[in-house]
Amino acid sequence: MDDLYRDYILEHYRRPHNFGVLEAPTTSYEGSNPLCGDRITMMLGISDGVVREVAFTGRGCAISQASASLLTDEIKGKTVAEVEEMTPDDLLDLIGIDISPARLKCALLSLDTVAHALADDAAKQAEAQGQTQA
Amino acid sequence: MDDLYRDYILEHYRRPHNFGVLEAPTTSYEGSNPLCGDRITMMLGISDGVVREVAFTGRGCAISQASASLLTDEIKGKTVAEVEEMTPDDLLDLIGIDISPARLKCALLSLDTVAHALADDAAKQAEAQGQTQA
Amino acid sequence: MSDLSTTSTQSRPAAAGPDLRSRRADFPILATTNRHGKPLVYLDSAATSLKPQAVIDAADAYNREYSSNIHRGIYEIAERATTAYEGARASVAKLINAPEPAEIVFVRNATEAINLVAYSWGRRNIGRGDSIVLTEMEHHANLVPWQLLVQEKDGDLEFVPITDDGLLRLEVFEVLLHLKPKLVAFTHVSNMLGTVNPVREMTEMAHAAGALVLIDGAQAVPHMPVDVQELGVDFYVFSGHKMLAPTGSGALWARRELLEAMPPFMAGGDMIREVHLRRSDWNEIPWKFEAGTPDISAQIGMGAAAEYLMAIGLDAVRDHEHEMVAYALEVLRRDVPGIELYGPAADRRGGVVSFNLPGIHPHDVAQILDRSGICVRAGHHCTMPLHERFDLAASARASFNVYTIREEIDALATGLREVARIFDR
Amino acid sequence: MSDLSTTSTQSRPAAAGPDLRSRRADFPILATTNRHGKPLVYLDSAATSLKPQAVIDAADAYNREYSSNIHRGIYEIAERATTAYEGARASVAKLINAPEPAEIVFVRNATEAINLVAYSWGRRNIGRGDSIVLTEMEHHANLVPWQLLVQEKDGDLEFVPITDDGLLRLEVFEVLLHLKPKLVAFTHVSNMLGTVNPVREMTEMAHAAGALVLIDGAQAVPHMPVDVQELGVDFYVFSGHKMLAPTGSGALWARRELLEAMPPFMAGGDMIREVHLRRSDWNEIPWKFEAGTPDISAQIGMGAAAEYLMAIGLDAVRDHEHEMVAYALEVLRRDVPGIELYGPAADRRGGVVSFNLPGIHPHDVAQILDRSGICVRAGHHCTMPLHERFDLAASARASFNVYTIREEIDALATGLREVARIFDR
Ligand SMILES: Cc1ncc(COP(=O)(O)O)c(C=O)c1O
Ligand SMILES: Cc1ncc(COP(=O)(O)O)c(C=O)c1O
Repeated sequence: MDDLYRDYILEHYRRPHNFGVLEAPTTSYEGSNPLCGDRITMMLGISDGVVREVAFTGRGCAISQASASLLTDEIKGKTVAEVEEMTPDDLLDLIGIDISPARLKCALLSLDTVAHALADDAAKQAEAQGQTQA
Repeated sequence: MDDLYRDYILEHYRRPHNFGVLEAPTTSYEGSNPLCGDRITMMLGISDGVVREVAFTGRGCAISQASASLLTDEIKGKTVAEVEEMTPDDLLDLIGIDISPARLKCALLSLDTVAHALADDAAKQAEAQGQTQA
Repeated sequence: MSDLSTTSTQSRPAAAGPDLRSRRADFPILATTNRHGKPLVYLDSAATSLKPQAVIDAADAYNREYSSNIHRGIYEIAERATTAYEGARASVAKLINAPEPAEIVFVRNATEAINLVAYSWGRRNIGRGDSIVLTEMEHHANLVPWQLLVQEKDGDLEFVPITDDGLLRLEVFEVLLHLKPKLVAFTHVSNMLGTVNPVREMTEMAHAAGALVLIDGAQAVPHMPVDVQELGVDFYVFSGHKMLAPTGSGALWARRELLEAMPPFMAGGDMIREVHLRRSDWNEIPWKFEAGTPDISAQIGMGAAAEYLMAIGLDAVRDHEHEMVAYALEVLRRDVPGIELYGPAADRRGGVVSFNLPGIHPHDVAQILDRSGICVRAGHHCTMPLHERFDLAASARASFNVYTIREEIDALATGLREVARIFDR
Repeated sequence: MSDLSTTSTQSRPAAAGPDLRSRRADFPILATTNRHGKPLVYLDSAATSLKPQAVIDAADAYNREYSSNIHRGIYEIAERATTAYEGARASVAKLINAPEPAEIVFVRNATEAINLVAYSWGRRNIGRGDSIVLTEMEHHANLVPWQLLVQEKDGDLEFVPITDDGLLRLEVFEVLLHLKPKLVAFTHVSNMLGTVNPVREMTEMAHAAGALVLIDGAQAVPHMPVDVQELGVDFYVFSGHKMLAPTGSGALWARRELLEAMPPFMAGGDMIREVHLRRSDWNEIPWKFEAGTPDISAQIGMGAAAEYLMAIGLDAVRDHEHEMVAYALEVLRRDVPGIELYGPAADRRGGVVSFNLPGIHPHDVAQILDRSGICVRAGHHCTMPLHERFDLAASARASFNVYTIREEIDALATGLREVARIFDR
């Protein structure tokens, strides 16, 4: 039995944490991996530079779903800056199993989607600030 | 010593028979083999359906020039119908050496050029006849 | 291994006979094992086939004994290379009963063949408002080149829809033909559903409507007798690497008149007759379409593969794969609870079975099967619109070839039960 | 064999040392003999190179051990194939010091690479009246695609002429740049004259005039250090089969921004991100340009060839070939009465020597040399306009590679004297 389908991964897949929708997210993003049909929507509630709330929906393989479950647990309560600093390796450590190259995209889709959501948020704020200053 | 450069082939190459120009050919054609730069102009003097005179000019490898020399000897005095019936194999027999596939085009350029010259002539006559009838 | 032989129902395939056993010995890769010491159970032949020793040797001999460029060399090894390369063309022509080898253009793969036709024939013959009829089950290779073409030329694409069983709806095809399409292009065998399409019948319909017909034979040529003259089509394309030949080999067949009328696709050495600084003219077919140094070793391998298949006999190949497909459909349906199988019944399909286990992503299915050395494909198999049609994000696919045996299908069924067990824990 | 070693003048090359001897043992074909029992004297490396065991083994291992399709397979051998294929890309990138492997697009050969740029970049960027500057010494591969492009787009071609020594006339190039060409495309090393062109200097001139620069590196990459960053060019193309790799392999390098802005060339599987029935979008570079199943085994072989060359060291390769060329020019001029040699002096050329014997067609020269196992090319070497420039119908060409030794050049000189003797009888 190899590492990939450990019980806790399957557990996260079957009953993912933070699965659902936020009523009024500050930012949200739908990431997808067209080659495998994986799709994840990440919703974040940010205030004072801290990720207060996080939820996701989507469909995909056990790896992508478990990864999203673990990642959302991890970032809740962190500052935006801390989340932005997370690397793929950090996420892989969190998942704690060996991911083969062919599955890397599945494993990293959640982080990639969070990064996009944060970038959107940053862009929105920069624009808002620009307008205030103008 | 293999067959290709027998003395008589080289002899035909060095002193080709029928090399030169006809003053008033009934038909002539310039054939070429762009891949090797071989070029042959065949000039025929035809009357009463017989090839009375033949000459050629051109440049090219020993095979193509010797082939033209041998072929022009062969067709002089033959009827047009007889010449038209000549096949590549007939010419190869005439040359009498083994030609490798890569050199076939060299060996057959002369016959090909004669065939074109005869076809041109036939077309001219058909046209002339058409005009007479009209 | 086969715990099924005693319970087998109406179709009771014979165990792999001595012929098949010795045939498997022709494929060196079948003697390998994976990182867990499990023997290879290769069920991904629709993606690319394994290569028999005869093919490997043919390509190897070129590299070891007569590596040289073709067509222009006046020395022994170059003449040998030219003879071998043109001999391969003759073998490939024979495989599909092309009227003459000169109608076979060697290309990298089926994809290049279709692009060649789209660029060369298509850009000259498709104009504003002209339509091309495809089907909903096309591989991206027989879809995206036509999208680019009609975008450039302001033409239209129309699609023959399919039934839930994965069969083309010919009554809709009939209606689409009223649009007087210039071209009808479709796959001989679907690489996802396995459907064998009625090429001859559809070609007659298309011709009656004035359209030319291009067939994507990537999944047909290695698996059944293909006779382009009997089918009556205009263009037929296929890949070498799916028919036991090396990667880098493939062929376009088209009728001489078409090829002669088509302008060149790629330009360069060998495809020309005369070149001047500002204009050139072209070589005869097929060389007009083979610019530059071709993949000599791979095409020689493709010739050897064609000979290998013809030596088995394409009817025998077809029968064997039909037996495998019928067996797989039976075993999987019976032994893997809840499995969803796509595509038509065994007698209308080639050696392809796509499926899903409910609630389990095919990536996970493939990954778990891999532990046991079982190779299946998971994804959209380059047929995204077809997956959309069935509202599937992806599917898993097992596909067969001359070397496939029942024990491998048994192993797949066992493996799938294990997948379900892991996910049910 | 070398009856010349005692009479050698200023450049006295050392006999083939132990390194070179053992290197020759890497090439199995060098142990073969022809129909007359003569050992192979292969002097046609500019047409295609011989293949070392390491390259043959790399391609073979794929066929024997992990034959499978890449990029989409979630099983052991498919992952191994993907890793090997992408690893080959990294090796090829390193060979020419490309900033990143993603800028290397794998193609069949240099010809396809140039056609790719002509179709994709060219059709988008060349319009009516735009000009492209080429040279009189281009191989047909770097001429005919541009003819087709300017015919379609109503653009113009201009040509840098050459001196009688076979050098580009840079003062005319300077003038042509006043036309503000969109592209300057020329060969790094001429495959007929051997001329090594001043790529860096000409690129600076072209860039100053606002043109992009494409270099045909088919005769450069296997023979000398090539650093695309140092050269400063925009596109660089080369063929695998001329650099010890299998036929079917080749590469286009271009700067990321260019590749990203370019539309796809061929369309199909793997080059897409999402496909719908009527529209699609594209994968990232380099895969956007690699439609369909690539020539996996050949490209893996190309990676092995790049590693093989880097292990020798490209400076050492260049030195060796320079020595061979200098030796050949010296020996042929001295020992073959009346020989006409084309091209510049040894210090401005790559491993190519073209020549004619007065009054003897090069076909006859090649054919007679073949008896002695000596392979040279005869014809126009896909450079018809260059032959017209020198008013030649054809020429014979000897060309070298890492395995060439002085004894082979001696054999050529002896063979040429024999040719003259036969024709003089
Ligand atoms: C300078 C040059 N460019 C391009 C080519 C074309 O190479 P390929 O036939 O591999 O595409 C060649 C080889 O003949 C060459 O010498
Ligand atoms: C039906 C069909 N057409 C075309 C292709 C494309 O083949 P290739 O990648 O060899 O060009 C495939 C293979 O994936 C296929 O299954």
